[in-house]
Amino acid sequence: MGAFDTLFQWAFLVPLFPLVGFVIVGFFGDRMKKAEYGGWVAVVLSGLAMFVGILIAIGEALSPGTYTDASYTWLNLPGTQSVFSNGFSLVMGTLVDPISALMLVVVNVVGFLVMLYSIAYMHHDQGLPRYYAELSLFLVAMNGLVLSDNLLEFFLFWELVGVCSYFLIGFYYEKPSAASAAKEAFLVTRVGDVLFLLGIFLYFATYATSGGGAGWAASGFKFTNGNTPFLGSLVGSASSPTLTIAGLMMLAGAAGKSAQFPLDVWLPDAMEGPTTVSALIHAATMVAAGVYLLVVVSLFLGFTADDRLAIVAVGGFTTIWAASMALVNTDIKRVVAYSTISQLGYMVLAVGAGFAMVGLYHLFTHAFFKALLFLAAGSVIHAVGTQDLLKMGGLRKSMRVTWIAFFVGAMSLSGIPPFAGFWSKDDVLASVYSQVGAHPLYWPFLLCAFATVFLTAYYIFRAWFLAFDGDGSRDASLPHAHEAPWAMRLPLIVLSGLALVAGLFAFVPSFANLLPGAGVPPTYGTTDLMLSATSVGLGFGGLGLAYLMWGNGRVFTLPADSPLQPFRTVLLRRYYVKDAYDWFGLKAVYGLSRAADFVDQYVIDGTVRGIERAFSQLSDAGRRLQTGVVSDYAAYVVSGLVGLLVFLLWIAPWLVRSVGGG
Amino acid sequence: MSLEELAFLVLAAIAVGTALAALLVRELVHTILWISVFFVALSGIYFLLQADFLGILQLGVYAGAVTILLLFGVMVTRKRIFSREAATGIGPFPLALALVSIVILSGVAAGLPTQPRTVHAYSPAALSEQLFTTDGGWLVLLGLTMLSALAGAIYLVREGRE
Amino acid sequence: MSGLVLAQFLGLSAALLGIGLFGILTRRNFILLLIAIEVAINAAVLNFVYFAGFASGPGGVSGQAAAVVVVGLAATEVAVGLAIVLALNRQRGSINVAEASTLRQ
Amino acid sequence: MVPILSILLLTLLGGTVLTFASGKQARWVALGTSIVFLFETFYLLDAYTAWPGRAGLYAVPQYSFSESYAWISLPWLHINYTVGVDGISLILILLTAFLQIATVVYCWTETNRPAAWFGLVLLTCLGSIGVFIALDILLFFLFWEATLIPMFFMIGYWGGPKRRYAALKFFVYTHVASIVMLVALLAVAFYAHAASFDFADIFVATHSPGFPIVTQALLFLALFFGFGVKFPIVPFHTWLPDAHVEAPTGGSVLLAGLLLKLGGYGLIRWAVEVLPQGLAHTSWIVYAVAFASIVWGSVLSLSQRDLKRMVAYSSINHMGIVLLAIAVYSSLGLLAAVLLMFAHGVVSGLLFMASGSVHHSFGTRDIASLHGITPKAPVLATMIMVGSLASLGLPALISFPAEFAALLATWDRLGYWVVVPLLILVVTAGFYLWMMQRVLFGPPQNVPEKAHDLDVYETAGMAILVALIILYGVLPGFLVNVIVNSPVYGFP
Repeated sequence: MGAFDTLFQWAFLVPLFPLVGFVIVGFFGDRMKKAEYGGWVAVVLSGLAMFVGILIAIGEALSPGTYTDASYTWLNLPGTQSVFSNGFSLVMGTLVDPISALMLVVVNVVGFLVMLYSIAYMHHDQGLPRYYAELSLFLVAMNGLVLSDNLLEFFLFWELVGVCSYFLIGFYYEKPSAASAAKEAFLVTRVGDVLFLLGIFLYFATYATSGGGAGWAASGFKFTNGNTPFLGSLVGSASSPTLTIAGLMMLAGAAGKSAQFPLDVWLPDAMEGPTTVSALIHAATMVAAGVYLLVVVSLFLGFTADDRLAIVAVGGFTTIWAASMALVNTDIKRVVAYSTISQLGYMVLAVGAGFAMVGLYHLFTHAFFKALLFLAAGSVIHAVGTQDLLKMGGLRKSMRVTWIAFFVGAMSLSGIPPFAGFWSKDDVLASVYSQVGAHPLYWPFLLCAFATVFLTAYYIFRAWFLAFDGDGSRDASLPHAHEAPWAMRLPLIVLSGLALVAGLFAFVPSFANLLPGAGVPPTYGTTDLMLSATSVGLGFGGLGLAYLMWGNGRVFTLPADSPLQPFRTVLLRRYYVKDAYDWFGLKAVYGLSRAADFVDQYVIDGTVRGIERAFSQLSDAGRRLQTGVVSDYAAYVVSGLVGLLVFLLWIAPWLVRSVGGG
Repeated sequence: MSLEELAFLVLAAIAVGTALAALLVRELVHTILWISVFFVALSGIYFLLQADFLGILQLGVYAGAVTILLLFGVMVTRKRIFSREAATGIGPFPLALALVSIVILSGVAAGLPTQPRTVHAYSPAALSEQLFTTDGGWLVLLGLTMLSALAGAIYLVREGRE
Repeated sequence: MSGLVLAQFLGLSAALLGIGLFGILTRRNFILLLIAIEVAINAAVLNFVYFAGFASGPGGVSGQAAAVVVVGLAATEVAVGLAIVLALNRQRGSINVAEASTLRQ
Repeated sequence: MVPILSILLLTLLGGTVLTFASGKQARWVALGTSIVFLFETFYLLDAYTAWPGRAGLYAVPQYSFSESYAWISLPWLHINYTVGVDGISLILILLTAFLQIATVVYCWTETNRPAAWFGLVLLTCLGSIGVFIALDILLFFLFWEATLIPMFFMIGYWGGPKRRYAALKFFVYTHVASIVMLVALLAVAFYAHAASFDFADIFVATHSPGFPIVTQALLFLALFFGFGVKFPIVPFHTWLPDAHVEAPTGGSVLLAGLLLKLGGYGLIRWAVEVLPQGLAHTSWIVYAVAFASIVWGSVLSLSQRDLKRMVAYSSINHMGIVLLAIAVYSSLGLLAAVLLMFAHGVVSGLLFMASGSVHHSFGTRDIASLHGITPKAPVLATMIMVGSLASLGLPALISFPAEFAALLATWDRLGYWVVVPLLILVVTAGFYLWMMQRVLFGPPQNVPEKAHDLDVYETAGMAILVALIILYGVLPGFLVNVIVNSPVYGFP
């Protein structure tokens, strides 16, 4: 029993407040006098949720421990054939532990700030009640996910989070591209989701039948039993092909939600949603859910060595994969979106290397500086009405706060000390480096991660220079920019502060309890200093290159005959992966469907109609027999008589003989 | 060959011959003449079988009433009594069908036992008792049928019907 | 009384029935048709009478009773048939059954 | 003991007769009957939990509220009026009650011979209830056939342009299947030497050791065909899209919501429970058919242009999952099958109502020519969205617990084969999302002037179903407890 259990048992309030907001705004928002009132309701309620969330985090920081609430039995299923012979329950409960407390802070702080920012940013949009209702629902789901005490509950909220993302990406549903992006996001993550579900089955079945997990099914597959992981010593030590596949399925689920290669195509397109949504959902929180899943699984269910290698591979490759596409993009939001994918790759990499807490640490800092970057980008877009970097320029004069905020975010993203990103990214690199001895294949992915540091600094400062440097906007048609109203500036300032200091939390004694084992690189030996120096050097290198090419209003244009042109095209076309997916969806699957439809109509139903036609022709033939002439009918009668006679006299006796004799 | 058998064979030959003749001759009136002979021959066979009542019935109903009725029908429907349109349009299929059935039935008959058997005679009294007690239902049904046939026939031939 | 041979009787019946069928199938004149039907019916009546004679006991009487009933029915049939002939004749001026195909409609 | 089941039947029977006779006021009579019936169903559910003979295992199935009266009693033939329910029947009765009331409300403004229309609606429900409670072969068959006739007239009189063809196709298909089913059921009774046509007697007879396996397998296949056409199973499914496209909206709702369930219920009660050995020895055929239905229904939905046709094909997919859950032959699978039938009844009812309203309001159901209906009809768009999301298995909506249980049961029995239905879930999501993208979203195009949102009756009818979708999605325990607590015999 921890000291703050009384506090922790109110954890359910965190999702409950936004739920109230959802109900109020969703059902009564349209009847309010002004659309903003609904927004304020949502803001206040999310503020309350943030307050409770922070209290819980403080409680956990002061007295770390695991608190599980009494669960509500959601589904009571009968036993099955082989695995769960005694039946099992699916339960809904809350689990408060250090990592969920940390996530509560991330989700609710960013959530509250984004809500506040939206009041100003979304001012001119139609359908505001819908917006705030959906955002509130998202917070419900995300908090529910964070507080889940078993994998199935986790999955439930996971899906809810996904559908909220679908709604919000498609917020401007009259825009065909938004509608299409929403669908794409849902579908691609859905692929991960179904595999995730399969992974759940596999974990359930594997552990419920093995020795230590006998009581697990009866408990409703809870993560923890009191203060310890339910599966105890099994985690990380058990190994079987089924477990490996289960782990891979978890990776697939996480890859879908966290936009890891090859399920990454949806995230850049998801920028069709409002920028606030991109900041909250597609940068800070929801996409981090995939990483959070991997963390939870590695803590409570365990990955095998093969799984970890796969996770490292996916994460490591994704870092450079996404960063390379960001190099050439000119859409400010998309550049930031690619950086999100890339940074998520770092987190996945760390989890794969066996340092779940380090991954979580990067998640924590990333949430703030990435939300900051998005909100700053939103502020820019709000001011100039375009997302095209090549049209912007010279904004530093008119938008001081945004300029600085974006700078803080970019520095943090590039891993320059003392900004938050430095500490966590350095931690990631160091922890992966400490594991390179485990498998030779770790090396290439570590190199990817290092190379990405350089690329990251380059592309984010490219964006920064393009947007803010120079004498003025390169497109004369753009409106004259003004700094954003206070409701937008305040979140920017708060987040800038967090992006500066969040990395240090891991070194504050009590707060470090929320991230046990992170924040302190494995050793402070020479190697680690070398690594830090290398990554910082790479970061500055990228910054410098960006300045040379794009600083002071310069616009670097690749010569048309440059041998690099094909690479640029490939990057702009996103390695043709999206084209391949489109081809697969529209040509392969849809084509298959059309072919199947043809078969259905002309072969299957054609057979049926053929039978029908045969019968109607038979009856036509029958109709011609009905001449109406008495003699003909008599002939039929007599034919019947003859037939009967033949049957009775010869066929029937023959039948009787052959049956009786045989 | 006994006398009865001989008588039977003669009568049977007459019956078959007259039946065929009735259906094959061209004059309708001749047909009716032949068929009346057929009825008489059959009644002879009934007498031979010691079914006296039926023999008389056959003479009265068929050779008498039915023949007259048929003749009457021919006279009403033909302007010239000696009409010549009896046999027309013999298709090969009906002919074959009729022949096949004759062959089959005769074949069966040929396979039956050939030793002579005695026949029983029944008194008309026994017959009427049977008809009015055990088989009374049939008689009632026959009566009803006749009544409805009467009504139907009258309906069919009544004046002014188109 | 030396008796009679069953096979011969049934042969006669078969022959008469066949002739009757032949008439029914081939004649187009309605009156001939009626006559052919009479021939066929008489073949059946003949059978009743034979078997009544060859049987013994109450079943035999029953056979003759059936014959009586059938004769009655046949007479009725002729009456109705002739009524049809008259009606047909008045309606169409012909008693050729091949022309009377209104049964079809 | 109150003969509650007979009262249930008599309520509907009386209501049907009154409705037919009541001319323009028919809708009120129908509504009253539906409400009374709903409350009777609630009473039944309530009483069921307190039924004394419910828990525990018996050698012979025991059914709650059972009544039995001799109907025809000859030395060699016993036909009884025997009725009784267990959890499975109860859930489906509840579904009938809800769908009936929703349909009556939705069709409130029907002006084309309303008395006949509402009478037929009630008659369909009457037949379905009868099927769900009958425990005698001939009684069962009587009710089974009684559902065909009103549906035939609904499609044939109130239907679309090709209604005669569709009605006839529906009738011939299902009727042929019914005949096969009847013959097979009678054959089961005769070959097993059952003492009567009562379910209990047949159950005892088919579970006696002397009943040859080959006979069981063959009879099971015949029953599978007989019930399967109603599911419908691939390749005997082509009547369903045609029937749905031509059927009036209310008819579609009842067809998808109730009539398909008769197949599932019949298969569970009269084929699997009666001939478990038959299933065990032919299970690979059933699996193959189930997988084929799942894949075929989902893949074909993708290329359909008519909204109703799309929903019809998705029904084939969902009923394929039901079939799979039945075929795995476990208590979990059974639970999943029944839950999924309930879920599909409600969800497809909602989707067909929505399709009907789209047609009514926008003059077409062609997905390719509908664009951006949301601004003009936001409520309707919401209904379509809720229905689609529920149908693609979103958690907290009604289908999710059912599909989860079905997949888990499948995994339990078939292992990695479960990947097939799992991946098909993606396709299912795909066609619903694509449909929504084209129909609901994007800039409005070709929107007719007179296009309008739902009227109050349509909204009310759909709201009933939406409420069920959310209520039982969030709290599936209501349904699950009823099913789990019913003694289902022979299911391991």
